[in-house]
Amino acid sequence: MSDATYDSDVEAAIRENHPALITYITAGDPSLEDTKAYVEALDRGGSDLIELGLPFSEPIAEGQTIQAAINRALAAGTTPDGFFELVEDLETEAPLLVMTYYNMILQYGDSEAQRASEEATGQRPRAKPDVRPFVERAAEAGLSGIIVPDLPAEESDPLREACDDNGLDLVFIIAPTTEGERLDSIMSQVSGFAYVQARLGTTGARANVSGATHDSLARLSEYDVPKAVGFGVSKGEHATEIIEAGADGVIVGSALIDIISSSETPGDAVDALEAKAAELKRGARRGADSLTVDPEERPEPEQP
Amino acid sequence: MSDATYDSDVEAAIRENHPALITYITAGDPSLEDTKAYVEALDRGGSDLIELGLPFSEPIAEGQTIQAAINRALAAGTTPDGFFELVEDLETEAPLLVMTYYNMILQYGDSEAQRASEEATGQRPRAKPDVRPFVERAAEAGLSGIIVPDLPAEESDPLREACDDNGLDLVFIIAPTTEGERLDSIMSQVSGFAYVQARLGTTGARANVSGATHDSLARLSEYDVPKAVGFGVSKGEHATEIIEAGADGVIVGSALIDIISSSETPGDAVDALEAKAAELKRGARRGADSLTVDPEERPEPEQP
Amino acid sequence: GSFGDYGGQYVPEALMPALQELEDAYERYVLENEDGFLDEFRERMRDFGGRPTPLQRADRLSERYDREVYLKREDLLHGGAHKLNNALGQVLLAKYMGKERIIAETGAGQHGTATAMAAAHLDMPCEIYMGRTDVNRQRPNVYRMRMNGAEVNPVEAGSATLKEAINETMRDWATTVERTHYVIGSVVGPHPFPQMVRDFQAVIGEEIRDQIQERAGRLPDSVVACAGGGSNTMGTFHAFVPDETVDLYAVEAGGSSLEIDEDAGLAPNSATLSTGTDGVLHGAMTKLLQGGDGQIVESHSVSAGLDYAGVGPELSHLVETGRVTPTNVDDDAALNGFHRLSRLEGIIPALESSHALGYLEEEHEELGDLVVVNVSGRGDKDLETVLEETEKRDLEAAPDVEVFDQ
Amino acid sequence: GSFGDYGGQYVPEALMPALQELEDAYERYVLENEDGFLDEFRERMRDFGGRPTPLQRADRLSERYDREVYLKREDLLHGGAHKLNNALGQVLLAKYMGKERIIAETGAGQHGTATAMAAAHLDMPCEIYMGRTDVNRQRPNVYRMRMNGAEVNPVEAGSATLKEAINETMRDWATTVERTHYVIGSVVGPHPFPQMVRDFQAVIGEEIRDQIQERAGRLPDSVVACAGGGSNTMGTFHAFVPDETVDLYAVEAGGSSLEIDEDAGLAPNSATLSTGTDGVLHGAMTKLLQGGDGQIVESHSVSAGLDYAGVGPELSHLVETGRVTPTNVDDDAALNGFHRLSRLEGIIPALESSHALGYLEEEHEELGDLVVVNVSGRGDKDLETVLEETEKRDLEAAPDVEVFDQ
Repeated sequence: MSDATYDSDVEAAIRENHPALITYITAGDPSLEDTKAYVEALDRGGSDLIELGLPFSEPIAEGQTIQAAINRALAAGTTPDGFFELVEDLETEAPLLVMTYYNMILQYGDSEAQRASEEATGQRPRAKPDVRPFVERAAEAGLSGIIVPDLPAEESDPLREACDDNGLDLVFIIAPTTEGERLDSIMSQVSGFAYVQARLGTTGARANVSGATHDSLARLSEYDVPKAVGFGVSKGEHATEIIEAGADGVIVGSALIDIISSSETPGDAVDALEAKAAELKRGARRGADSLTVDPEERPEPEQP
Repeated sequence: MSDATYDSDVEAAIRENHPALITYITAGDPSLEDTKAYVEALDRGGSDLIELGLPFSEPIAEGQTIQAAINRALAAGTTPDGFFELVEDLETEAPLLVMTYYNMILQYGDSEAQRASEEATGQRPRAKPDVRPFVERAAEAGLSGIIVPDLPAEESDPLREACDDNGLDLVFIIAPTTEGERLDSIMSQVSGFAYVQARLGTTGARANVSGATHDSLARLSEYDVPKAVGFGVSKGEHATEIIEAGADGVIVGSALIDIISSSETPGDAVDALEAKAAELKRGARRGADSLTVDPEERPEPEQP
Repeated sequence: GSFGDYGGQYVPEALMPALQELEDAYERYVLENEDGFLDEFRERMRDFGGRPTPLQRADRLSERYDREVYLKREDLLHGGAHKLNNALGQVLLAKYMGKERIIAETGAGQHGTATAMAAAHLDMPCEIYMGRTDVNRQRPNVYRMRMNGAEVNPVEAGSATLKEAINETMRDWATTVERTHYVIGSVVGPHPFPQMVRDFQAVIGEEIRDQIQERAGRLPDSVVACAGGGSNTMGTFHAFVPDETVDLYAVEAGGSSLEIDEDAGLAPNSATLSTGTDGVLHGAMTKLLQGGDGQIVESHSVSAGLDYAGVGPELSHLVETGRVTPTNVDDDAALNGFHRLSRLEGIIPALESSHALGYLEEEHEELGDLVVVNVSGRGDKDLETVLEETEKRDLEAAPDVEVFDQ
Repeated sequence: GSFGDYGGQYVPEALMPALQELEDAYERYVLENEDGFLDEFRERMRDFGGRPTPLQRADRLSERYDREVYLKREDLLHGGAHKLNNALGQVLLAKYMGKERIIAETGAGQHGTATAMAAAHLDMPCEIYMGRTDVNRQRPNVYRMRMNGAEVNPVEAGSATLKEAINETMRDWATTVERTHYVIGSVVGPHPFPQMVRDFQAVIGEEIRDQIQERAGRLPDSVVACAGGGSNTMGTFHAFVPDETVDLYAVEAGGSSLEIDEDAGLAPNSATLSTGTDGVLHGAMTKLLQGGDGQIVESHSVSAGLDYAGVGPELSHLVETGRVTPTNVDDDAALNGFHRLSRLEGIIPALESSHALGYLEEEHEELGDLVVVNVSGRGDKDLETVLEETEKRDLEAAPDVEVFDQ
């Protein structure tokens, strides 16, 4: 759709595949091996970006669906190291992002080995946490960006600097309550894309698209950054509606977790995930098409 | 033993049958009919005075034995009217006393009939209690005296006056804690006999005679009134010891209740009660005899 | 030793010297503050007990009844009820008297726990008599007494409830009277107990009197307190008795009916002041629930703390002379009062106190513009009872408790 | 918004505007007393809550430890613990902010009951989230909340305890943030909660400071308080932080061991200040009980109220700077502390507070001549737990409870 080139793989993936499909699953649910197959299925199905959740024990921003997935992944023994090995193993067209909570980023590198050495020397573990080991390892593993649901812009300086230094995007979330100066400030820092939260509340598949989505996209229309909408998107027709409303992409997570948790075999889940991704991508394209063909919905063309 | 005549049947019964046996059972335990047979057995066995308990629902001065007897009598429907009818029916050599709590005396005559008439006239029952109806009915039924365990001398004026007017003795209890002026005052009002409480505590059969008994009798020796000792007396040998210590009579209750409650048939109880009374009377006589024959125990005879 | 026709000392002779000794100690220490007894008592009630308790304007009740309603917060006293005022006073007095040991009876356990607390605080050995039936159904209170180091002696006789516990405590006292003080739990029993317990509790009304004048600038039009034995009642009223403009309402437990079933020996209420007749029980002449023959009937109320067939002789006298108005509300009204205060004011009252609140609901129009209600205790102890009793009824003020359905 | 390296606002973007709104309201109403907020708060805490609470000399503990020991009696506050200071403050603030609805999470139920009480008192609709497991094992507290008119929403997810209740409350708040205030129950969470809750609780230490000077003529040598999340701790310490001569001891739950079992994700203690490492949990940077990877481990203490893997960021800071000494005692010492205070002083303390008393027993020689211990709450709620746990152990201070043997 565009010939421009982008510094960011993430932004490129959205701009170049417009309207973009962004999919999310939790790594390690029910095992890292299965996750590998699922991610590849989502990639085949047409995902343009894939978010991989690194599970944290206190996922305060998640709905019950993703919380349950996280609990299954933790019960299966998923660790950051295992996560990064999975990422290194994956070969997808879609760039990969990691979605995790801030404490997981802070603690990475405060490894057993390091602590053991401190204990051996009789020191109390220093444990002043640092984000850099995580970011460096993420870059090394081939990730393109990071999303941290409990890290608002005000607290993000250390992580943003580390991401900048390592060529990763730090994706910010824009909530329906994000307004005024804060909105300006966050939009001016957008890296990769703006993750537009479709409604108040937490993640989770919903039956319809919130009115807040339309309001948010209208509010954001003046900002020239890629906007992808998540929270509650579960069907092709939602994707259509959201793209029609002006989004550059849709983000789907809980609906995919539902497929994983309800499939009888991993093979079934692989097929169903691929089909779902294809359905969502088609839905998104219909939305883009309707913008092109429906004169009423189309912005007034500028006079040449 | 003496040729003197006495105003009081009760005092006469003690003085003339010295050393006297005073027995107690609860009327209506297990029925008024049985009580009649038991009283007659006690009379035959050698009782010189018989106390009949009119049961009250809150017998705060009783031990568990008599409390249980009272509960049985109440469960059997024993009423003051039934009690007085029993007394009228009884023909014993021994004078009879009623032992009951003050509220039973106060309420008698506040009859259903009286209350019904008050209710019919729309008045709230006056219900200012009065001791006289009870005392008059007691006299009419042939009782010789009244013992009220929850009526100390300080509160006894109304009842004593009514008793005086109706020729009944109001028997006072002397406790181990009764001393000094109060002792003087009470001893000066003794009517019938002084009921000497053998020990602190409540009624109930005990295995031996309390040291407090000896102390009390020594303390009371200067008063020229008949003294009978109760609380804890259960065997002939107790009776012996108490009479030896200077008492004019012994009072036995709980030991007789035990016989009633443990007998398999009322007939068994009748025989056992008669035998027990006889044992106690013999014991008392042995005590009196030892005073007569044992020079060491005998008071110095006055020089003629 | 008497209040008009009421009061007196109807006890076994063996106890009379102890009562005289107590009377003497009461006069010296309590009435004359000998050895600074009263100062120490007040200081301990402040530091240990939490006095003064607040007088709180009840905002939502005031709005509901369109008049100024104030609550005296005895529920905030240590132990959760006014009971400690008396228990601490008596245990301290026993200490001044050189007694070595404290005994008390308890029914539902409120007086027992207050006495055990006071005895622990003052380092006095303490034994509590409690019916076996009550022991088994009031376990938390038994635990509390044991935690405070008191012995709890279960009484197995008869129905194994309060009545037997009283008898058994009397037996203990009659046996050990020389070195033991019996802490009677209300303004009942032989003189000097009714007067002495009233004096220990009178701090409630004294505080109210000061607090309401500070808050409202004048004395209240009426003061409402629940009445069982009557210790919170007399404690609340005493300071106001001379104030002829202040109406005093004693709210008794109307239970399920005011009629006595004499054949069964049962009163399905505890409305002694409202319906009782004069007689002698537990040492005093007072109003009683009794049959025509003089047998005491069993009272019954949803509130164990009001469930007593007698009442303090001074209250009988104040009712007889017209100074105190005896009233009552039934179990339903009390339960609604419980729920109403909990929901509207965020205070869970004792079921005893809930009777006073039930009366406020029913008769608020008669109570004038400025009303004080004594919240004699907190209701945590009553939760199970309230739930059970609420389930059986259709109460307008009750919440659903469907949360356990799963 | 931070205390040295600790504190901050680590929350989802959707909540940030609400936190800024709260920060603004906190500054205006709480710090600057706009519209007389603070005056109303103090008046309600006096009349409804029962402040000031006493500072009591513990006669027998003073004798036992051969120094002056004073107890701050937060157990006498309405609801039975210091919790109301904060709950009432926040609900009142929510009212001033024009919020229409209150939510809170609760574990054992103490914060939930305090919030429900405050909401009833101030006529605010209130919903409490509570794990299904906790609902079923803390029924009395659920009843109390229902009686106060609060909805109790059982949370079925996961282990159905505090952690899931927090998640569910966050979800509610994230959805309804515009009209809802989330009453966080301790000095934890994102700014301004740690500072605001501390300010609401600081009355504890302010009263102690005045009371001890009046009673002893000087400041104490040491002040001891238990620490879970840390609201009673900070409330007690705050007024003394500038007083360099006053040693401050935060006593954590040592549980059964101080070692973390990382494979099981379990810490058999809740000694966060003593053994934790820095990280971010529930909105703030603070000390945490966590595994090397950053997963939060499950804490465990015999006292449910201390059982939390985090701690207030200000406490982390005060420990880091050396102003507060972090200490801990194990379950046995806490249980003995519970029994000792009950038996010697007639005060049944909360199991939380019993940790402070356990520390007093173990280390009294280090505490100087004049010691204040905060009794943060009463222990009625803990009776069943204490009995169960006491039966398993051989505790020197425990009484027999053989009374039920029949």
